[in-house]
Amino acid sequence: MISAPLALINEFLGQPPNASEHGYQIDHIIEFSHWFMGALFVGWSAFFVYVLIRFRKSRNPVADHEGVKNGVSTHLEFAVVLIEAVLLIGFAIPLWGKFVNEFPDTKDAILVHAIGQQFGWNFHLPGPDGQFGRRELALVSNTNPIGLDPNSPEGHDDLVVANELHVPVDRPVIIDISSKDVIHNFAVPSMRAAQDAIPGQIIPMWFKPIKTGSYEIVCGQLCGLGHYSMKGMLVVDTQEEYQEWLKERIELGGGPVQPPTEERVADRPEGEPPPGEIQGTVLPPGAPKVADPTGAGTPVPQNQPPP
Amino acid sequence: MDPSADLTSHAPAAHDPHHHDEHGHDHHELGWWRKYVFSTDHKVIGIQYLITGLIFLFLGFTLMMLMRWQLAYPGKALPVLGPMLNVLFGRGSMPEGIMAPDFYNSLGAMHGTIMIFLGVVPVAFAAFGNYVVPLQIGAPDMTFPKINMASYWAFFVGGIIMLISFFVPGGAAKSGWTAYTPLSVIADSGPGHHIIMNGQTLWLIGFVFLITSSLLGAVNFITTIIQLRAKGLTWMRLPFFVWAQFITAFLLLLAFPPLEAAAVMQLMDRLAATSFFMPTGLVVSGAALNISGGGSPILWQHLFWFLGHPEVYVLILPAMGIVAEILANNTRKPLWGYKSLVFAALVLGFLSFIVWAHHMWLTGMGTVVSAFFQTTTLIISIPSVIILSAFFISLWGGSIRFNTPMLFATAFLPMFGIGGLTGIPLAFNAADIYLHDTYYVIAHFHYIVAPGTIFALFAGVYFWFPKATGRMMSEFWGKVHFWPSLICMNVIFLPMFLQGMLSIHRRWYDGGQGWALSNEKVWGLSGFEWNVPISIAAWVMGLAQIPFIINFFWSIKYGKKVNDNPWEATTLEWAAPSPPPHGNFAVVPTAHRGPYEYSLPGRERDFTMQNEPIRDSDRRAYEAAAAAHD
Amino acid sequence: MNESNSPAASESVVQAHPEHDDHHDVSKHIKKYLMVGGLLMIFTIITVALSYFDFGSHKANIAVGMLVATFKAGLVAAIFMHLSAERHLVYQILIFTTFFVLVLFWLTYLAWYDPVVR
Amino acid sequence: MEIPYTTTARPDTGLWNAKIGIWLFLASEVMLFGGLFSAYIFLRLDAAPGHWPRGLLNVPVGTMNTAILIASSVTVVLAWAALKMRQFSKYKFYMGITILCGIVFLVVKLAYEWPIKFHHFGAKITPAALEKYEPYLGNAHLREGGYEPRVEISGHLENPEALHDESIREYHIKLDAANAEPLNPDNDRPRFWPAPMSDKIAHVSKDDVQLASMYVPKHSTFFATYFTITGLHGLHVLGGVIVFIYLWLPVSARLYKRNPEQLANRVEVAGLFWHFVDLVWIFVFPLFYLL
Ligand code: HEA
Ligand code: HEA
Ligand code: CUA
Ligand SMILES: [Cu+2]
Repeated sequence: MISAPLALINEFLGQPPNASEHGYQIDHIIEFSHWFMGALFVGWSAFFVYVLIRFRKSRNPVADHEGVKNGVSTHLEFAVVLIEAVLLIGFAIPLWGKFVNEFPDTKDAILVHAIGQQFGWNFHLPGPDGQFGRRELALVSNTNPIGLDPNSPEGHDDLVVANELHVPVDRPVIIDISSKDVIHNFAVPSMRAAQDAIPGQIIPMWFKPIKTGSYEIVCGQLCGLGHYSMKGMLVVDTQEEYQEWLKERIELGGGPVQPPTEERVADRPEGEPPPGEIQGTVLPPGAPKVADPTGAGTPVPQNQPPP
Repeated sequence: MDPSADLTSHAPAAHDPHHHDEHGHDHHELGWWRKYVFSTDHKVIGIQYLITGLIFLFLGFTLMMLMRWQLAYPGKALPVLGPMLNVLFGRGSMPEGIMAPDFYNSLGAMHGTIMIFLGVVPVAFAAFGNYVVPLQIGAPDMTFPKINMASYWAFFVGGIIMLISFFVPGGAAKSGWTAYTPLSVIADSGPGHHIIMNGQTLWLIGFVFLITSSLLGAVNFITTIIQLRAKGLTWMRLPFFVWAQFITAFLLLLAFPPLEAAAVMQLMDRLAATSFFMPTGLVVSGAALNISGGGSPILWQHLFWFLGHPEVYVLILPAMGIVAEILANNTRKPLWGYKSLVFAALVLGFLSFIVWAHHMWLTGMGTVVSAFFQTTTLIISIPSVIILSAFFISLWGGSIRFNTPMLFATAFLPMFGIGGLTGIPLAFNAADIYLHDTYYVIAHFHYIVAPGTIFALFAGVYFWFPKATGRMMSEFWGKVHFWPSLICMNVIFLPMFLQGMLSIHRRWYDGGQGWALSNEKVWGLSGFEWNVPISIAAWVMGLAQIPFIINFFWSIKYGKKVNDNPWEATTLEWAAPSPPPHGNFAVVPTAHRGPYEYSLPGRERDFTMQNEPIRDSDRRAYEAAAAAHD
Repeated sequence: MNESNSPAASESVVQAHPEHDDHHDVSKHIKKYLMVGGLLMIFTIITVALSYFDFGSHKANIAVGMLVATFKAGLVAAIFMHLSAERHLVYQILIFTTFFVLVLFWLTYLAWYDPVVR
Repeated sequence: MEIPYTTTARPDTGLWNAKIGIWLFLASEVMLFGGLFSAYIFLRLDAAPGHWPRGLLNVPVGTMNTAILIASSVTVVLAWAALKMRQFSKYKFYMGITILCGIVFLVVKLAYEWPIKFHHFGAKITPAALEKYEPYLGNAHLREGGYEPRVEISGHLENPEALHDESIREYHIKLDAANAEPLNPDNDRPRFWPAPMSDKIAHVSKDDVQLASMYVPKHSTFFATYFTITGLHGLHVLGGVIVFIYLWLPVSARLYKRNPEQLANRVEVAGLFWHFVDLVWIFVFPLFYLL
């Protein structure tokens, strides 16, 4: 149910195509506000340029004490108020309501917990039983980054994957977002979805992918020296591919693919640059600049400064 | 009086034989230190603020030019300079000339902090406010000269602490100018970091000094404007600049203290291991933190943005004030809609306290709160529209002189317009889901603060320079400063909107190189590749400032000498000698009319100063004007 | 802030009211100060006592405690700080300040109260 | 040109400069403490059950300190009134008392209340181990009465070296009354007179402890806000006392001879500040000590 792809300005400004059901609405707001801004900009610019030329000193040596006497500006300001009100009440507020209030029925949805950490995402999936296992702080370790209790009845079949999340197309995805250490932001630009990952809080977010492909998950909040490379992948599969992926994961027995290694600046000896962080995620000259964008299934470039 | 002495000179005893200090008993001449360094004269303090603030602006700019290297050429060694900087800032900042991610983050955080709190606030508010406001209201000085001095020195100490923080182990603060917790609390701590002498702690301590400075300044400004207005200078006869400073002072007075409280709490979190901003169950580097927990990271954001949003109007209101003065002067006609300007500015000031959470759309805000903040944010755009419209309309019917101050002031209008307009999509939280923390936001606010505020500051420097020194800055070199600056600013910041729409996020050390999204093409270059022209423009912009700096210092000594009112302006500061002596006015001025009586019909000159008594011919003109409006 | 001052154009210099704290006046106030001091002491004891009384819920106790404290603070402000007979201008400053403090309290509360939940 | 209106009122505003100045300053102070109190509200609302301790502060001492501050507020207006009536020796007398009150307040705070806290110890039990320490916590009993649970065992730490020594695996705590007799209904709610410490010593394993801390700011968000707010308040008291001492010293006599009204104005300004400090305390006292 995609409405007419109206996003002219957005495309003109380089926004990547939308891949979620609600995304076009967000694009519309951006679009409309840009039309509005554009009209004001063009109108005032024309006025501005005209005035600067028409009333320059050489052309108009004596100024008029009064200047403009009519009330055009009042009408203009009134129009601005009106348009902003329409955008606000007609679009923005209802859409936000939809985004944060009208969560889809959990029975149809894919449920995921996303737990951010410096510098990567852990995804916790409920496994075949559809129930999330218990997580406990005390159990957190390098091999168990989210502190999942493997002995809990719901937890033994849970899946934990690092950085790459697969979901099937055309089904709503509900992600409960949280963080272990600092604030991150779980942003999937192509899905027009983003939400802060705040330690001590669990904030739900949802979207419904409508196009298969793999999409970058951006960390949109400064979270330390590896912030720029805190990349995840959201792979939208067809239903069959998704089932296959799930099966594969279950056979692997859950657990993280690659436990995110951690490296804190604070702990390194004074003055010593962190190992390899310079070469880091900055690709060597000559290397392809883009991490394989179609690379569904290929290992995701690891989060933190690699060795 | 001899204006050829240096910038801060005034002719003391001659104009003011009865000079008393506060206690009114000693008559001796002030020594050099009391006169130029620990001075209580608002003009000297204003100039101290100006010079210190400009130096900090330049420093903030320099940090940015370094960052722009990394953004354009990530991972490449900065030739020549890089290894030297590595020595200067300590091993690990730029090993072999390649910028480390930590150092990049330090530069970013300190660029923001320095530009805003050590550059623009001191120059726009403190320097111009100190120098110009008492003169414009016909006052001999600030109400509390000693507090005024204390304010400058608190600022100075705060600035020095911020500078020192670059050279401590681990480097300067690196958690952004917003210092979001818990990142900022765990940053710069642990082995290798001194408990006090580390970046983030020094940042906080420096901040407390800066806040104190602003508070002292604000108290002084407000009292001065209320109490020391000259006879006849009613509220509706105040120059708009004075209004702008008055409102700005209130913003500082009431918005800064909650941040001071927050800074103290963050200091406690860092020094006394409290958990004001630290929730339960943090695991950092695989180990649980030994703290009580129970705090809230969101609390910090609320307190920060409670200041943060009023702060952005602190950055823009004085700039609008400066532009208003210069527009009226160089169109040779009154500001259009003076009353609505004042009213809009008051509303702006008031509303700026209740919009702050628009910086926090993505922190898990429910519909009620977000609807409230969206509404207030949109409402606050209306007074800005009114102000800008009034400025534009003021141009109509003028006889526009394009001197250097006017060029900068006119350029301010569309630049602020672009910045302000692009705030609107950000105000819709649904749109901000996509735009949050991308370069779109960076472009939005830089259009306001860089070609906006900074241009207004340049305009103000060129405009009031003859008042402070008795000499003009060179017009030619002023224009050489203006045109490249205007072009570079736009080449720098326009492409950032594209980058933002491509979802290149801010505070990315690699400029987006490692991201597929950033490498999409738009307008011929990929988002990442756009960094190169941007950076080049930023460096050229640096070159474009050289004429200004030279012009500034050269003109202090060798500029063309001019009379007391070279711009043929109307407000009271131009009735004082240039430079004004201690105590400012030889004769206490009385205001008889509004601030912008340009091109009054029936007058031989096209400007009528505020202290000129009303004549019969004026009366007739006023009546005619009143009739025309009915 | 303009309303207060616009009428007070210095061209038509408004005669200041006689200072409220005239010498004789002050001696009259002394008793009042002592009484207010006594009242504050008594209410301090009342606050303490009330806190050991169960008003049904802890919230109710907090509300009562804050009510009494606000009353006491009001006394200090009105009498000791002469706010009961202060100039217009001071009120204006304080009205805005009070409003913004309440905004700070109320909105941080609201933001806490209205999270995104599923 | 002199700066006008330093002692006389400007006709249209009816105020002299410093009076406006101090009120503006107080407005900013309202916002400063407002920021701290809004943090208090936020943190308290957010606190997990049992994690906002009550009844840990000494109410009689707090009440006494409140009374002292109120008394000083009275004497400071009296001092100002004395000046207005041109009774200088009376002024000196009242001002002297004010200074004394301020100093006593600070001494009680810094030499008694705070240090006593620093020597008190508490160990917060992990959720998993609450059951194990039920004999010290009495949570079943509390639940019945509708009270918040107890999550901490507190008292005097008998083996302080345990705080730093990793090899010692237990804390030996000489228990507070509440942990010694958790079922005693007297301990359900805070008391006026602090209950004496018991002789019972409990051994608490480090494995069961979430956070062990003396009663320092680190202990909990309660103590964090308590120490921060009372600390900042104390700094204000200190500042006020210093100003008062300055206004009491011989300088004031000289100023009095030259311009008594100016001295009265200065005292009024300092007094306004002092009343504000008192006013803050009026809220601090119930919020931290009582409620
Ligand atoms: C001086 C600085 C300043 C000013 C004045 C503004 C003004 C506005 N700002 Fe901006 N803003 C910042 C500085 C400023 N901002 C900064 C620094 C940040 C980022 C902070 C950080 O995260 O680090 C930010 C971020 C920011 C955000 C958060 C974005 C995010 O983080 O995701 C939002 C959201 O609502 C916003 C909105 C607005 C709005 C609606 C206005 C409105 O007030 C604007 C109103 C103005 C207009 C509507 C213009 C009217 C003009 C015309 C009608 C004429 C046009 C004519 C021509 C162009 C010729 N701003
Ligand atoms: C007032 C505020 C201000 C100003 C003026 C500027 C000016 C500039 N800023 Fe800044 N910027 C911020 C405030 C400001 N910035 C903030 C708050 C952030 C966010 C930080 C964060 O993420 O935490 C930021 C972030 C920021 C980024 C994003 C970094 C990142 O996210 O990784 C970039 C990127 O290019 C940038 C660029 C620039 C450039 C090119 C300028 C140029 O326009 C600079 C132009 C400067 C001048 C023209 C000054 C020249 C002065 C003189 C020449 C005076 C000398 C005279 C004498 C000594 C007499 N800025
Ligand atoms: Cu995680 Cu940025
Ligand atoms: Cu804002």
